[in-house]
Parts: sequence; structure tokens; C-alpha cells
Amino acid sequence: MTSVAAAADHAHHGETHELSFVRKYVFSTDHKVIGIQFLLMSLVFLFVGGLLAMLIRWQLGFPNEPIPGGAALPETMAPGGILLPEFYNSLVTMHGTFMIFFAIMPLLVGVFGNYLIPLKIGAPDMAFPRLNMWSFWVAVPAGILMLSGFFVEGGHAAAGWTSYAPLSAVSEYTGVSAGQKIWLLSIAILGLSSILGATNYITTVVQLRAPGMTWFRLPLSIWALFITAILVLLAIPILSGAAIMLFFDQTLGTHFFDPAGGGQPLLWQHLFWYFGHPEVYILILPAMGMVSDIIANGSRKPVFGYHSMVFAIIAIAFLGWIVWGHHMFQSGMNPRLGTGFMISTLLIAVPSAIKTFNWMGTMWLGSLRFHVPMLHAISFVAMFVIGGLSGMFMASTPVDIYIHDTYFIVAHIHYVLFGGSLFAIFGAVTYWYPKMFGRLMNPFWGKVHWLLTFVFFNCTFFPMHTLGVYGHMRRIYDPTQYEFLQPLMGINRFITISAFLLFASQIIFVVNFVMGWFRGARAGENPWEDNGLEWTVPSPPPHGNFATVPTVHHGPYEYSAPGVVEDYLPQNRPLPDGAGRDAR
Amino acid sequence: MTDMQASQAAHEEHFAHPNYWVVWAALAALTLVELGVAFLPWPRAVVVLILVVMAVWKAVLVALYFMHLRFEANRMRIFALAPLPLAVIIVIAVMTEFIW
Amino acid sequence: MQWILPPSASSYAGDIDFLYYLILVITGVAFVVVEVGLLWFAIRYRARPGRRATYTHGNMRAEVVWTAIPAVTVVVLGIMSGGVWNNIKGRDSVPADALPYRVTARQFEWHVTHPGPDGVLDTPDDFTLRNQLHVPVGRPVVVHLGSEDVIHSFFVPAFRIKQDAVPGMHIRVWFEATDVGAYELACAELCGLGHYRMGAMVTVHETREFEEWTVGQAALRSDAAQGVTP
Amino acid sequence: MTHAAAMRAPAGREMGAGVYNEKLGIWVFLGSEVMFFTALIGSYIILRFANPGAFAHPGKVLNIPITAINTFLLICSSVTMVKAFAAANMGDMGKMKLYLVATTLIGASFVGVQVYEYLHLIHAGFLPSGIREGSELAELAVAGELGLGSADPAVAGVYGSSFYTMTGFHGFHVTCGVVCMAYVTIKAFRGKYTQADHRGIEVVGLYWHFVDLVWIILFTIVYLV
Repeated sequence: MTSVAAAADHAHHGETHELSFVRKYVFSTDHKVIGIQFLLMSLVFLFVGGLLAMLIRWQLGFPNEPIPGGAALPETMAPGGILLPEFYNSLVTMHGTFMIFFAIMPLLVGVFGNYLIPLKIGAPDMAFPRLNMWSFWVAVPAGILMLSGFFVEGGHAAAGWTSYAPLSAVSEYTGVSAGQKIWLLSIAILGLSSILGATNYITTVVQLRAPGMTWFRLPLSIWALFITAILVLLAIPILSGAAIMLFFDQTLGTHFFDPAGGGQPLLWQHLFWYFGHPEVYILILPAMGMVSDIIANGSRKPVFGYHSMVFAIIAIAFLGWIVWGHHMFQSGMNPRLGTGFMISTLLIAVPSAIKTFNWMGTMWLGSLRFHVPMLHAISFVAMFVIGGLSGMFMASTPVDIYIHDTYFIVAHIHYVLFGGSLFAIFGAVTYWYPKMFGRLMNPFWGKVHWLLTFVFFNCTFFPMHTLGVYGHMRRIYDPTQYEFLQPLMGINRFITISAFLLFASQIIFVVNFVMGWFRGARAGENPWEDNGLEWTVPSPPPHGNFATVPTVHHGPYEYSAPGVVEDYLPQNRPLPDGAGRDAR
Repeated sequence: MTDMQASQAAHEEHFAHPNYWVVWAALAALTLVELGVAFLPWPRAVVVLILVVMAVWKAVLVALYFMHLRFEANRMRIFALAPLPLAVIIVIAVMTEFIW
Repeated sequence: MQWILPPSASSYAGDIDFLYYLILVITGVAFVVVEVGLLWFAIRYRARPGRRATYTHGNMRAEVVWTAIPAVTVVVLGIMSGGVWNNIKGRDSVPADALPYRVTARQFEWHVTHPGPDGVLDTPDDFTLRNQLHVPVGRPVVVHLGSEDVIHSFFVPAFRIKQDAVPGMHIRVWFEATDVGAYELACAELCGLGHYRMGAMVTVHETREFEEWTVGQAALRSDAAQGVTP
Repeated sequence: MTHAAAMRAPAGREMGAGVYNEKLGIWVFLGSEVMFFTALIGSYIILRFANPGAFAHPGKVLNIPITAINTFLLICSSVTMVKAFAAANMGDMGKMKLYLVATTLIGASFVGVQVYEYLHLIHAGFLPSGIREGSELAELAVAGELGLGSADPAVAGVYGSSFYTMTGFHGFHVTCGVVCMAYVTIKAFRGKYTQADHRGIEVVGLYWHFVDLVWIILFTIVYLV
């Protein structure tokens, strides 16, 4: 075995001498540094996505009126400060693209997948650290390439973030040529980064769990991130393949989606949504996992029904693969398929209901501490329920005939993505910030930001249900063109103003986030008194995380365990009766 | 990132290597038979079915003997087979658009 | 927060509205149960000195209950929706005596070919109008929907009907107007920079008045060159 | 050494997949490759079901003899690959190096034959955008020789598209395989692989067999059907 020990020693003597700044912070192979790099990158793109949303909302609230300060925009986008219709379509496309692919997905999978998985399972780092570094440094050029699309001739892609063919396949239809190609290339490159990341996560969770960390002692956040990594691994390549085919339609003149040449426009929708639906579960499952951890911590009580929660995550992941057709009920797809997809879509409401009631069960009989992450987690449950319930309207195919492609759908999207994922992200960033940076974010300003965001979020997106009920179509530049939309302009103005206030209140989070580095209260190892393994090492944890390999004795939710003085029991501390016990 | 596991893996790797030349001959023979079947005057649907079955058979041979799935623990087989049902779902579902 | 659907004017709109209100009631109840429950738990079980959280891991009976109830609700909704869906969009749901029209969507307008007095398409007395669809009241109408360039969507909110017009596909959409009047037709699928101004007007006539209008239009067409009137 | 010690795999059979990290990693990665080729080959199958008339009869446009030889080449390279791994397993470093060189050369020749086939097809007028106007194939199409649904060559647009995308990306994956094979061969000649530790060979071998497996399916459903 000497050859192996020697090889092992050779590979790691790199740690003994001090790494150069570049190797340590820029091209680092430490999962924690990469996690923070993803965090900074995705917060920038979250801001960009938010800015685009403000322009959209201005045009919908005050159609054809010059944007205050809009003169700064070039003539090709907004002559005299008034948005052009084609630029409006680019805004809608890019708002969706940046928010989904470059903000929420990296924030959930890139940041917390990287940061939490090794720490919470007791591993020193990811299974393939260099591959992990490449995964980040492939995502950055994809983001820059996507940003550059705004400044090319013909404007940025303008066929929606779903880029349905043939609108996206033939440049003449939108007047966009380089923009759509850039969009497709950037998505393909980002896909490569996601696939590399997912391979890393799956191998790490399967192989590098600390002794005693059996599958049913894993925290729910790790279960969620592991199942999400499988979804990423198997869904993203479908999008890469479809994007390449669409790219060839644009460049080599192939006819995949061009009916004149024998192609099928519906083929793009099938491929896109076969990726698309697992994608939306990629965007929500990690949030669900982390919210379960935070609510258990906040309630000082084990998660209610740990096994049903794990089963619900797996059920959502499996069912996620057979529901994609509900995006295409009215698209000319075979109506019999519509009935089949309705049934599978309605079934997927069951695991979501299980999770919701289990979160409530966790709070029941708890001793609730309302720290900022707990506030965000409870609002996640409250808002996600509204998103889930509005999904029931679309699952019923006849009702979907009326509300498909209206603002009812936009309300549903934002209630699950903003009300769901983003609230969970705010909570998770605040929760693991002390572990990442060694200092706490200011709790008072955290609560102010939570309250303002919660109020303005509802003011912005709840009225969209009403717009949808009145048939207000989505992605239209100027609703005043239609008589039946005239009376709704008042609601549009209310939504626009609330959206501006919502955007403004995010500045509190940014300031709190940045000031925390310098002026945040020093956080010890375990500021939230949590049981996870990451709270048993100094904050921020050293390279290699654990001085000695931790041994895990029980599940992560042994709060208020009988026979234990404190109301929490870190996983590496044995139970009073010395027994090892799965999370029940 | 070598580790103790490498030695553990080396231990297990000494499973019986099958006679690869036999598998090679089988693959070559199947390819020749396929070439023959492709030009038979039978109805197209039958020819296509036979060809697809032979292709899958060759693919399984490669997976079992060359990729050693035959000698792996069931856990590894799950990783290998997991994506296949997903591949079949999309193709079958979209094909029903044109048949049903 | 208005949840009441705007007035409808087609035969199956009633079925859709009923399903909508049924789901509204079910989701309303679930909404109240969860939100009030969350608020109640947040207040009732807030941390108070001397009281420790109860160390429970969940109970199987509760899990079974809140799995069964959603499952049953969902199955009932599925069965009820399936029937209505087949009546509206099923392959053989188009009534036999439906008056045929051909609507071809193209970037940023609708070309509507009316069957003319003989009520049969592709006969010399057909005439095409731009952005105008005239139908008789109380009689089923079937639209042969197509598109010349990108995907558009034939959406008449008052008739509760929406169907994408896909280039290369001819899809049949049927409805039966029940109230005379003028209703707006919109494009509901992003189809380029003019997507927002792709509105058209659906006018529902009395049967007698419709016949007179059709004969008038056909006569107008026969002496003028066969073309598209603005 | 705490870091190295900390790296050891979890004790006991229950933990992990019972194989070293890189092997599980490559199998997981091949799962994503299966889905990538699902998108491409699945679309080809769907488009072929959608309008069978757009696709020519076997052998009319594509050259079957050359690609049959190419398939045989790839099967041989798979065998030499697995023999190289078996040799490394048995500790016979000499034979391992021989087989690795053989695999690399055969793999490279496969790519060469495919490039030749592409040039030949493009010359004959078979492009990703369909059949070139006024080309040799266009006349055959008009004459109804190719078994297309209609005399108009434009109908075969989707045939060229799917053929070049699928076989092109498979060729790209084979090229990446050849580059990795060359890297592993150089490392082998530098004596980096021992009987106890030759994981690099097995990992690249698994990727190679996967690429061969995809070609076996592609050859049948594209050329022979």
C-alpha cells in the first residue's frame, strides 16, 4: 500500500506551502471559495435581472411614456426614453433568462451545493476539486457572453426565455441575428458548467460521507441538493442538445424546427419543456431542503416526518419527468397527450402538499425563534403554497385554455420562484453568512428588509392573478391596444409602483450583506445553535474543513432531545444513551 | 486525489476477465448479419425491428463485457441504467403525436 | 382582488367557468387552512421562557391524511376536467354541422376566409377579410387554424377559447357563440415585435342578419377583383 | 497528513458505491451524455416518424460499405482498449502500452474515415441544409432514385440536418476520446501506471466504450434503416 500512501502524500503536499493569491482566491479548488465566488457572481446577475424587470414594469405601467433617465439608453433600445417593442421583447426574454439561468440556479445549486455538501456530510472537499474550479470558470464566460448580447447589432434575443421556434430559428421574424446565436451559445456553455458541477456533487455525496453519515442521517438540504444534482445531470444535456440544434437552424440552415424543410416546430417545445420542467424543480428543491433545515432549527424541534419529506423530494423529482406537456396544452399537441399530462401534473400536487403540511407540523408544538432566516423560511412556505395552489388552475386543462399565456401564469411563476426560491435564498444567505464570513448580518436590518420585501412582493404579484382572470396576455408591449385591457391599466400601474418599491428595498439587503463583512458582529462556531456538522468547525472553516474526520451518531434534527440539557445536539456528539439513531 | 480507495479498487479489480476476443467476434458477426438483413426484401417494419433489436443486442454486449457491468455491484448498474427510461419517455411521448 | 371571470359568450364557457370556480373554492379553503395555520402556530408556539419544544418526529396517521385528501381531490378534479377537455379540444369534438372558416395568422394580422352564402369553404363565393371574423349566433363554427410564419395563438377571451396557430399544422378549433355582439380576438403567443397589436374583432350576428350580410359581402366580392379588403 | 487521512473513503461496505471516485464520476458523466444523445437521436427518430418521405432509402445517399468498415474499426478499438486495461490489471505493462497505442491509432483512423465520408457526401451535394441545388444528388432525387417522398429535393432538408448533427457530434466525442487516449498513452509510456493504480486507463476506457456503444446504435438506425 506504500505506493498509494506516497501518491496520496504527493498530491497534498500542495497544502503545506502557502498558495499564491491567484491559486487561493481566484482559481481556487476549495469548495468554500468557489461557493462564495458563485454567490457574488449570481448576486450581480440577480441585480441585472431586477433592473430589466424595472424597465418592463415601467412600460406596462406607463405605456409609451419616456422612462425617467431613459435618455441614457441608446437609440436602438429606447429612442427618446420610450422603449421600442423589439427591445421590450428582448427585455422580457433576458429578464427570464438571467433570473433563471444566471441568478436563482447558480444561487441554489452553485452556491449552496458547493458550500454545504462537503461541510454537512463531513468531507474535506468535493470529490474532484479541480473539476469544481472549472465548473465556476466555465460559468463566468457564459454570463459575460450573455451580457454582451445587449450590445450586438440587431439587439438581444427576443423570442422569450423559452425561445420557441420558428420565431427563434429564423432571424427575419424578429430582426435579431447575432443576439439569438449568443443566447444559444451562452446557454450551451452554462450547461457544460452545470453538468460538471452535478457530476461532482453526486460523486461527493455518494462517496465522501463521514463515517456514520448514513443516507437517513443526511440533512434534508443535502437530500434536496443531491436529488437536484441528478435532475441537473439528466435535464441540462437535453437543453444543450436542443440549443445546438436551434443554433444549427440559425447558422447552417438546417431544418429541425422549420416546417418548410420538413422540421417540426413542436419538437422544440417538447425538447425545451422536457428539460424545462425538471429545471423548475431544480429551482425549487434546494430551497425546500434548506427551508426544512431552517424551520427545524427555528422551531427547536425535529422535522415532522423526515422519511415522508425525503420520499416527497424523490417523488417530485421522478414525477417531474412526466409532466412537461402541461406547458403545451394549447400548443397543438395531441389532446389525448394533454389528458395524460393533466393526470401526472395533478399527481405532483400531492408530494408538494405533503411537504407543506410537514413544515407546518415541524412548527407545531415547537419553541419558535424568529431569527431572520426563520422569517424568510416561514414566508417561503406561505408564498410557495399560493404558487402551488395557483398551479392547480393550470393543471385542469379546460381552465388552462383560458388562463394559458396570461398574467395568471406570470403570477404563478413569480409566487414559486420569487416567493419560493428567492425568499429561501435570502434566508439561506443570512443563515450561512456567519459560517462563510465569520460575521453575522445585522438582524434588525434583516427584519426590515424581510418585512418590506414580503409586503411589496405581495403588492406586486398578487394583483397579477386578477390580470390573468381578465385575460391579460403576457409578453405584450402595450396593453392599451386592446379594449378589454383598458380597465386593467390601473392595476398595471399599481403593480409597477410596487415593483419599484420592491426593487428599492433590495438595497437594504445589499448594504447589509456588504457591511456585514466589516461591521457584522463576530459569529462563533454555532451562532444559530444548529446540529449540522458545518457548525462544529470554526467560521470560516479552514482548508480541508475538519481537523479530524467527524463520526456521526444520529440525524441532524435532534433538537430538544430528552436527556440533553441544551435544546440541540450536533451530529458528531453521541446521544445520551449512546445509541446511534437515524433521523426519524 | 489518490487515496486508500485506489488500493481497495485494485483489490476488487482482479475479477475474471472474460475472453474479449469472443465478444469481439460476436460483435463483428452481428454487424455482418445486420448488413445482410438491411437489404432483405421483407416488409420494412420487420427489417427495421430486426435491425434495432440487433443493434441493442450489440450495445448490451459492449456494456456488459467491455464496460464490466456484468461484474459490477448492483449499485453501479443503477447509475448506468438510470437515464435509459428517461430517454425512452420523451421519444415515445412525442412519437404518439404522429401515430395516435 | 377580483376573482370573478368576465362575462362569457360561448356554449362551453359555462363548463370552464364552473371548473374555475370549483378550483377557486378548493384552493381558497386550502389557502385559508395553511396561512391561518402558519400564523396560529407562529403565535401559539413562539419561544417562551421555561417551555421546551416537544420532541416528536411526526405521526404516520397525519401523513396518511394529508396525502389522501389532496390525492382524492386531485383525482376528482382530473376526472371532471377530462370530460370538458374532450368536448372542447378532443380530436372528434367538432360538431358535424359546424360552419367552416379558415383563419391564417401571419406576423401581426389575421386573414379570415369566410365560407360565403353556401356555407362551404373553398367554393367561389368565399371571401377573405383582414382582422374580422363574422359568425352567426347559436350555431357552431369550426375554424381551420394555420399560420404562415411563426407560432401565433387564436385567443377570444369572451368565448374562453385559445389555440396556438402552428406553421405547418392545420388545427381545428370550434366554438358556438351564444350572445350577439362584438368581441375582441387577441394573439396570446409571443410572435415578434408586433405581437401586442395583433388584435382583431369577432362580430356575432343574428342568424337572419348574418345571412344578409354574407350575401352582401359575397356580391361585393364577385364584381370587385377577388382580393383582401382592408 | 491529516488531510490525506481525512480523504479516506467511509468505512464499511454500506457507504459509497464501492468503487473509487473517478469511476463513479465517469459513469455519472456518461449518464448526462446519454441524455445529450437522447436529444439528438430522439429528434432524428421523431422527425423520421413525422415525415418518412424526407429520408432516403438505405444506401442511396449514405455509403454503407465504408461506414461498415468504420464500425468494425471502432469495435476493434474497443477490444484493444479493454485488452489494455486487462493487461494493466495483470501487471503486463508492455502489452498495455502496445494496446493503448493500437486503440489511439484505430480511433484516429475512425475519425479520418468519417471526415473522408463527410467530404465525399458534401461533394455529392448532401448538405446539413438539405440537398444542394443542381448537385448530383439533386438529379437523382428528381429522378426518384433516392426513395424520397417527393421529387423536390428540398423535402430532404431535415435528413441532412439530423444526419450531420448526430454523426458530427459523435465524431466530436470520438475526437475528444482520441485526445484523452493519447494523453493516457503518453502517461503510460512515462510509467505512471502500475498494477496497483491504473485508474486513468479504466476511466478513459469506459468513456471509449460508451462512444463505441453510441456509434453501434447510430450506425444501424441512420445507415441501415
